[in-house]
Amino acid sequence: MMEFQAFLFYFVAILTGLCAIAVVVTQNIVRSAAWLMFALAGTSVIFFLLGADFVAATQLIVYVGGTLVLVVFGVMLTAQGPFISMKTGAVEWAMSTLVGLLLVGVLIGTIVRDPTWKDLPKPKPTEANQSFNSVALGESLLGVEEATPEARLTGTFDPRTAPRRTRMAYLLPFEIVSVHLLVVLIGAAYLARAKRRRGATP
Amino acid sequence: MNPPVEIGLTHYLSLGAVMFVCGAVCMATKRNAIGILMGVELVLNGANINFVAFAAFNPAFDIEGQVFALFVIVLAAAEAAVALAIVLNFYNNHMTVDVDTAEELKG
Amino acid sequence: MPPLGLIIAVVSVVALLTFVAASAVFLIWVERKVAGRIQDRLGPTRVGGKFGWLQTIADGMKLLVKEDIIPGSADQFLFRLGPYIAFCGAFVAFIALPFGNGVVALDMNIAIFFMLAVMSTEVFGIIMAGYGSGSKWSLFGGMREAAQMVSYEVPMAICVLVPVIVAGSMNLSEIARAQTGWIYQWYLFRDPFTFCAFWTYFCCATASCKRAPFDLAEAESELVAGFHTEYSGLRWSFFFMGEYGAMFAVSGIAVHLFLGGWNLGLVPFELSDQFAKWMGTASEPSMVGFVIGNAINVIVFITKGMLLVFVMIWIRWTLPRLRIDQVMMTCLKYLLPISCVLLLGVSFWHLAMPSFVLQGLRYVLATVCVLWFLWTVRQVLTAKGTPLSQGMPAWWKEAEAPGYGSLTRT
Amino acid sequence: MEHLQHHPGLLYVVATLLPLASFLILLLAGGLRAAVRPCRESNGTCGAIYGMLGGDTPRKTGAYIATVAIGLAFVCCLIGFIWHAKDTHHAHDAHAPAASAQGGHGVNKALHTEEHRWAGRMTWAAIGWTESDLQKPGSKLEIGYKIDNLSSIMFLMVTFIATLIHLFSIGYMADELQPITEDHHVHTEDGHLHRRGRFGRFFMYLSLFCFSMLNLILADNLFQVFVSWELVGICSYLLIGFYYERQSASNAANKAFITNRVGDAGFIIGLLIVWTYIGSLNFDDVFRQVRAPKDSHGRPVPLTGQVVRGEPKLTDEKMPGLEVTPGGYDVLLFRKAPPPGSHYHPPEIEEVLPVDASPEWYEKNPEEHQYSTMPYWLLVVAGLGIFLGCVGKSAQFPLQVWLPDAMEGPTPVSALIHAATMVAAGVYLVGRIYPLLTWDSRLVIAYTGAITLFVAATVAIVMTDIKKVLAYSTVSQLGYMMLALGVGGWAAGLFHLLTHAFFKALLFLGSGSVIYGCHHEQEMPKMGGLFKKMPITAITMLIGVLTIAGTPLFSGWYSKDAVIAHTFGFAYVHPRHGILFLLPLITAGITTFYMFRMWFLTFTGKPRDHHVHEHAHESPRLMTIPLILLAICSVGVAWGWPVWDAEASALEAHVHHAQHHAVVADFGAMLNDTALPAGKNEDTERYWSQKLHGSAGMLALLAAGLGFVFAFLTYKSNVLDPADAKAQFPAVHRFLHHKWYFDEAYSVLLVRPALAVAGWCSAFDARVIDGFVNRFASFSVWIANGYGKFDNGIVDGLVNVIGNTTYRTGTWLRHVQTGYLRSYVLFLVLALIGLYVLLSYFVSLASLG
Repeated sequence: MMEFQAFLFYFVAILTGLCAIAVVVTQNIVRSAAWLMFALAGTSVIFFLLGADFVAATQLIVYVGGTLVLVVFGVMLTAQGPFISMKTGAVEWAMSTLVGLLLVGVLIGTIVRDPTWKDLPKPKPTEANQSFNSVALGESLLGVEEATPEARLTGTFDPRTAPRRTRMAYLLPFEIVSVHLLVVLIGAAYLARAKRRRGATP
Repeated sequence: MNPPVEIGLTHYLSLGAVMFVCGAVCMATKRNAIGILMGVELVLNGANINFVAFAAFNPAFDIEGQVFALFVIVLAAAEAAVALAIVLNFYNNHMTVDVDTAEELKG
Repeated sequence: MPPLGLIIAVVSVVALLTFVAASAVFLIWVERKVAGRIQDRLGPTRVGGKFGWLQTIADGMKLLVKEDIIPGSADQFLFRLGPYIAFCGAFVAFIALPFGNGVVALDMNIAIFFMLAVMSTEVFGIIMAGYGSGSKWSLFGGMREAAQMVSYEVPMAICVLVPVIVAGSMNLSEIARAQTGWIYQWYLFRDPFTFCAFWTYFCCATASCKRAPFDLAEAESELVAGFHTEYSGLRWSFFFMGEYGAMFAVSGIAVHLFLGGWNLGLVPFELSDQFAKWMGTASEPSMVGFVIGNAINVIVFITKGMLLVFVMIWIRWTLPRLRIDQVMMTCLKYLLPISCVLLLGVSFWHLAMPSFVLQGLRYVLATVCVLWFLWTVRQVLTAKGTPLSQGMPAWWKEAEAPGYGSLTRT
Repeated sequence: MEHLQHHPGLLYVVATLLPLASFLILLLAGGLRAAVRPCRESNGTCGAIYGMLGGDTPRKTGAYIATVAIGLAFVCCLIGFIWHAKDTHHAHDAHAPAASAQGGHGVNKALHTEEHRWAGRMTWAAIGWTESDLQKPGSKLEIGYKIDNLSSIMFLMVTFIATLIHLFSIGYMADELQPITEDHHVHTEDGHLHRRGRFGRFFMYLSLFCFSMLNLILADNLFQVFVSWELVGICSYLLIGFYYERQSASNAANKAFITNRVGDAGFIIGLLIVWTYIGSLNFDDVFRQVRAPKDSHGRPVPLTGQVVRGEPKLTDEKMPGLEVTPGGYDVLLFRKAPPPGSHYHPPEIEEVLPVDASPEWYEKNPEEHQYSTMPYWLLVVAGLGIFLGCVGKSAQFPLQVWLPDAMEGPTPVSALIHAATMVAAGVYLVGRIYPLLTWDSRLVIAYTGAITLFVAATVAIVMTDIKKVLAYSTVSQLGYMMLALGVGGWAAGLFHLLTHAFFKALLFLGSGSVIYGCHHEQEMPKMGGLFKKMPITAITMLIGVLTIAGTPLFSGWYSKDAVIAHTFGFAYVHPRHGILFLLPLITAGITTFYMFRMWFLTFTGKPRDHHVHEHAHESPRLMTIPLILLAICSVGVAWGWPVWDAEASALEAHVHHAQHHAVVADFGAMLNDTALPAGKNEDTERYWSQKLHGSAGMLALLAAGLGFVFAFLTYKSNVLDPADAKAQFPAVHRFLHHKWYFDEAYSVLLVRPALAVAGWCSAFDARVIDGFVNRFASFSVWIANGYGKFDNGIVDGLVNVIGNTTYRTGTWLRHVQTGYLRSYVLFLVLALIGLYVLLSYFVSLASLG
C-alpha cells in the first residue's frame, strides 16, 4: 500500500493537473475560472504538503479570495451576454497542443534526467521543522534575528536541531515591492476609472 | 505489491511543469483577455510550485523559495489588478474583450 | 492499519461536521425564536414541544424532500457546485479553531490566517451560485457579495492583526493561553485599541457573513432572494449551514482574539491544566482532570461563541438594511482607516505609555465593561415587558390619533 | 596760469592745438551740415540745423573761427617767445661764468631747469607687455614737445604768416562764398562747371595744415615729426587738389602726394635704422648716443669728429671694447641706462664724456660703460634716408617736380606751402636732425642743394606763369638753404629759411593779389602795365623782389650773404668742392634776373591784353594789409645793430643760439679727415666763412646787379629782345622750357615702365591667372558632372537597391506580425524550446569535450 503522504500527493496532484487542463479546455470563461479555483486550491494543498503552510494560506487568501474574485468580477463587467464563449480555430488548437506537449516533454525530460534533483531527500515534516519554517519566514521578512521579548514570535525554536544558516533580511525588497505594487495599483485604478464615453451626453 | 514510492522533488517539479504548460497553452488558445489572464496565473502557479518545492527539498533555499513564492503571489495579485484595468479599458474602447480585435499593431 | 493521523483526521471531521450541523440546526431555531420575540411575536411554538424545539429538524426534512429545481438557463455545473463550495469554505475553517486547551483538529501555527483564508473562498461559491443561476437577481446578488466580501476582508484582517501583534502569534491556542487569568487579562480590555478593534472586527465579521445590516447579497426587497433565488431543497440548506457555520467561526475567532478564548475569566488559572495538576501529581498530571477541565473550557467557549452569534441575530432583527453604496462606504471610508489607525496605535501604545497607566486603564476598562454587561443583563431580566395583548408600537398610537380616520386594531 | 608759468612750453602746445580745435569745429559743423542737407526740406529739425549752420549760402563764420584760432596761436607764440628769450638770456648769463670755471654742474642744473620748463614727454604707445619690457630701449613711442630757440622762432614765423594768409584768404576766396560757384577752368557739356561754394572747407583744410606744421615744429621726437609730416602731406594734397574738378589740379595733387611718398619711404628707412640701433626716436636721446664726445676740458675730441668711429675690440684701457680710429667701420653709441622707475629723464646737454679719462673715472661712472655700436654706413643711410624725406617735402633735386605743379591750388595755399609750412618742414627737419648727419651725408646734402638751386633758377627764367616763376624761385631758395646746411652753415640755412618765409609769402600773396585783380589770369604775357591799376600790390611786390635779390639792408641780404659766405668758406677750405660756391653765386644773378623779369612783365610796360587790363583792379584792403605787413617784415625782420653790418642780424644770432651742442662742435675738425690740435681753428670753414663774409657779399651783390641789369635791359628798356634770345638758342630755351626734361625723364624712366609693368601684370592676371582659374573651374564642373552621374547612378542606385530590398523584406515579414497575442505566445514557447535544444546540445558537447 502506498504511503499516506504519497497517496495524498498523487491524489491532489492529479486533481490539480486535471483542473489545470480543464481551465485550458473549458470554453466558458466562468467555468474556466471555477476550474482555475480548484487548481489554485490544489496548489495550496500542495504547499501544505510541502510544509509551507504560510505560503499556502497566502495562496488561498490572495489568489482564491482576491485575485480570482477580481477575475470573475472582470468577466461580469465585460460580459455582453450570458455565458460568453469565444472559440478558437481548430488549427490553432492543434498547434498549441502540439507545442504545449513539446514543452511538457522538454521540461519533464529535464526534470527526470537531472540526477542532482532526484537525489534530494524529502525532509520529514516534523512539528519543530514546521514551526521553524513560519518563524524563519517571518524573521526573514522582518529582517530581524529574534523577536522582541514583549511580542515574541510563536513556536519553539531550538538552535540545536535547526540548521545554522545565515539569515537574509527581505525587509528592503519587501518594502520596495510594496511601494512598487502600490504605485502599480494606483495606476491600475487610474486606468480603470469610469470614463465618459465619447459622444455620450453629460 | 509495489514498493512504496518516495515522493521526491521530481514529482513536484513535474506538477509545476504541467501547470506551466497548461498556462502557456491557455494563453495561446484563449481569445478572451481574461482567459489569457488566467493562463498567466496558471503559469505563475506552476513556477510557484517549483519555488516552494525547492524550498522544501533544498535546505539552502528554504527561506528564499518561500519568500519568492510570496513575492510572486503578491505580484500576481497586482498584475491581475493591472491586467483587469487594461481589460476594462480595452473593453471601453472596443466593446469586447476579444484580444483578436486588438490587432492595430499588426504588420 | 491506517496511520494515527488518518484516524484523528476522520474523527475530527466527523465531530466537526456534527457540531456544525447541530449548531446550524440550533441557531436556525434560535434565530426564529429571537426574531419572533423581537418582532413582538412568539416564533415557532408547536413542533417538538413547548418551544418548538424540533422546528429546524422539520424544516430540514421538508427541504430534503423538496423538488430539486435547476432553472433551464442555468449553468448546471456552476449551479450545482456553488453551495458545496460555500459550505466547504465555512466548514474547513473549523479545522483550525480550538474549542478548548488542545481541543482542536489541527493545531496550526497560522491558524487564524488559515481560517481567514479558507473563509475567503466561501465567496467564490456565492459568486458561482449567482452567476450559474442564469438570473439577473442572482447575478446582482453574487456581484454584490463579491464586492462586499473582498472589501470587508481587508479591515477584518487588519483588525485580526491587532491581537495577533499583541500575542506575537497567529496560533489561536497561543493567543487564548495568553489571556489566561482574570477577566481583565482579556485582550478586549488590554488597551483602547484592542477594545476598539473588537467592535470593528465584529462589524466586519457580520458583514463577511453577509448578515444584516450588510445582507445586500440576499436583499429580498430588491433582489428577491439574491444569489440563492433559484435554489431550493438541499442546496439551499447548504447555503444556510455554511452561513451559520461561518457565523460561529467568526464569533469563535472573536472569542479567541478578544474575549479570552476558552478561559472563564473568573479564575486566575487555566482550568484544564489546573485540574490535571490538582487531580494528579506535579510530575504526572492527571488525564481525567485535564478532560474535565477541558470540558468546562469547551462549554465556556461555545457559550461565548453562541452569545456572539446571538448578538448577530439580535442585530439582524433590530437594525435596518443599508444601501449597497453605504455598505461599501462604511468599509472603505470608515472601517479601513479606523483599522489602520488601530494597528498603528496598538504597535506604539505600549512603547509610549508608562506601565501604571496601561495597567490602570486595563482595570478601568474591564470594570466598566463588566458593570455595563451586568447592568444590561439586569435590565433584560428585570424588564417588565409589555404583554402581548397590550404592547403597542408607537405608530399605532399615532394612527389612533384624531385625523387618521377609523384605523382600528384587530 | 601758475602751471603755465612753470611750464611755459605748454603755451606752444596750446598754440598747436588751437588750429586743431578750429579744424574739428569746422569738420563737425560741415559734417553735420552735409548730414542734414538731404532732409532739410522734409524734416523741420534738420532744416533748422541746416539753416543754423549756414544754409545754402556759405558763411564767413568758419573763416573767422580759423583765423581767430591761428591768431590766438600767434599771440601764444609771441608770449612764449618773449618768455623763452628771457629764459635763454638768463641761462646764458649763468653759463658764461660757470663755463669759464669748471663747466660743471651749475650750468647743467640751470639748463636742466630750462629744459624742464620748455619740454615735456609722455609715453604714447608701449611696445611690450611687462614693466621690464618698458625699461628696454626701443620699447615705447612717445609724444612730447621741446622748445628751443629754433622752434620758438619758427613758431612765431609760421603763426604770423599763417595768420596773414588766413586774412588774405578771406578776401581771396570770396568766390567760394556764393551758393553756386562757376569754375571757368572746367568745361562740361553744359558749359562751365557749376558747383557749391567750399569756403568753410578751405579754412578747415588751412587749420589742419597749420596744426600739422605746428605739431611738426613742436615735436621732440622723430616719430611725432613723421606723423605731422604725413599730415602736412595729406593737407597739401587736399589743398592742391582743392579745385579737384580740374584735371590739372587733381593731377598736381596726386603728383605732389606720390612724389612725397618717394621721400617718405626714405624717411621711414631712416626712422627704422635709428629705431633699431639707437632704440629711441627722441631727438635728445638719439643725439646723446651719437654725440661727439669731448675731452675732460670740455673741448670736442678733434680726432673723431662728430661721431666716434672705431673698430670693435675686446679690451682697451680708455674706451673698453672699442678701438677708436678715424676711418673705423663702426660708430660708438653711448647708452645710458635710464634710472630705475622713471620714464622721463631730461637730457643733459652739456654732459661731458672724457675720452682721455683715467680708469678711475670709469670706475666712478660705471654707467658710461654702457655703449653699443652700429655700422657707420648705416648711420649714413639713416641720415640720408631722413634727408630723402626732406628732399621730397622741400622739393629738392630730383624730386622738385611736384612743387611747380602745386600752383594749381589756390594762391594763398601756395603762399602757405612755399613760405611757412610744407617746404619749410624739410629744411627744418634737416636742421633738426643735424647731429645725425655725418660728413658724407652733409656733402650729399650740399650737392643736392647746389644742383637744385641752379636747375630751378634756370627754369624760372623761361616760365611765363607768374606763380610758376615764384614756385621755381622757391625751389631755388630751398636749394640755397640745403646747401648752407650741407656745408655746415646751420644757422645760415635756417636763417635764410626764416627770411625767405616772409618775402616768399609776400611775393605769393602779391601774385595772388595780381591774379585776383586780373580775374584769375596767371600768364604774365597777358599782363603788363598793372602798376597804375594796383599800386600797393606792385610796390609790395617790388619790395619782395628786392629782398629776394639780396639788396642790402633788406632781410634777404643778410641771410643770402650768410649762405654764400659759408659756401665760400667751404670752398676755400676744400677747393675741390669749389663748384659749391660758384653755383650759388651764379644763381644769385639769375635770381635777380628772373625776379625782375617777372616784376617788369607784370607791372610795367604796356598792357598786352586789354581785356585783362581793363578789368584789373586793386585788391580789397583785407588783402593789401597783409601785403603791407609782410613787406615791412621782409625788409626789417633780420635787422640788427648796426643795420648795415651783414653779420649783425639779431635773427641770425637768435637762430645761432639754437644750435645743438653737436652742431656747435667745431665742424671744421669733423669735416677734416685729419686731426687738428685743439683750439687751432684757423683752417676751419667757420673761420674762413667769417673772414670771407665781406668778399662773398660783394661777389653776390655783383652777381645780383648783373642780373638786374640784364633784366632791365631785356624787359624794361627793351634793349634786348627775349624773342631774339629764344630764337638764338632754341635748344636751350626748349630745354629750360621743358624744365630740364625732368617730367619727361620721369615719364620715360619711371611712369611708363611702371605703367608697362602694370599692364603686363594686368595682362598676366587677365590671361594666365584668370585663364588658369577658368580652366580649373570648367575642369571642376566637368569633374562634378561626372561625379554627379556617378552619384546618381551608382551610389544612389546602390542605396535604392538596399532600400527597396529592405522594404520588400519588411513587407514580406510584416505578415509574421499577426497582432494576435496567442501567436506571439506560441512563438515565445517555440523559441524557448529551440533555445533549450540548442543549449542542451552545447552543454552535452561541453560535457563530452
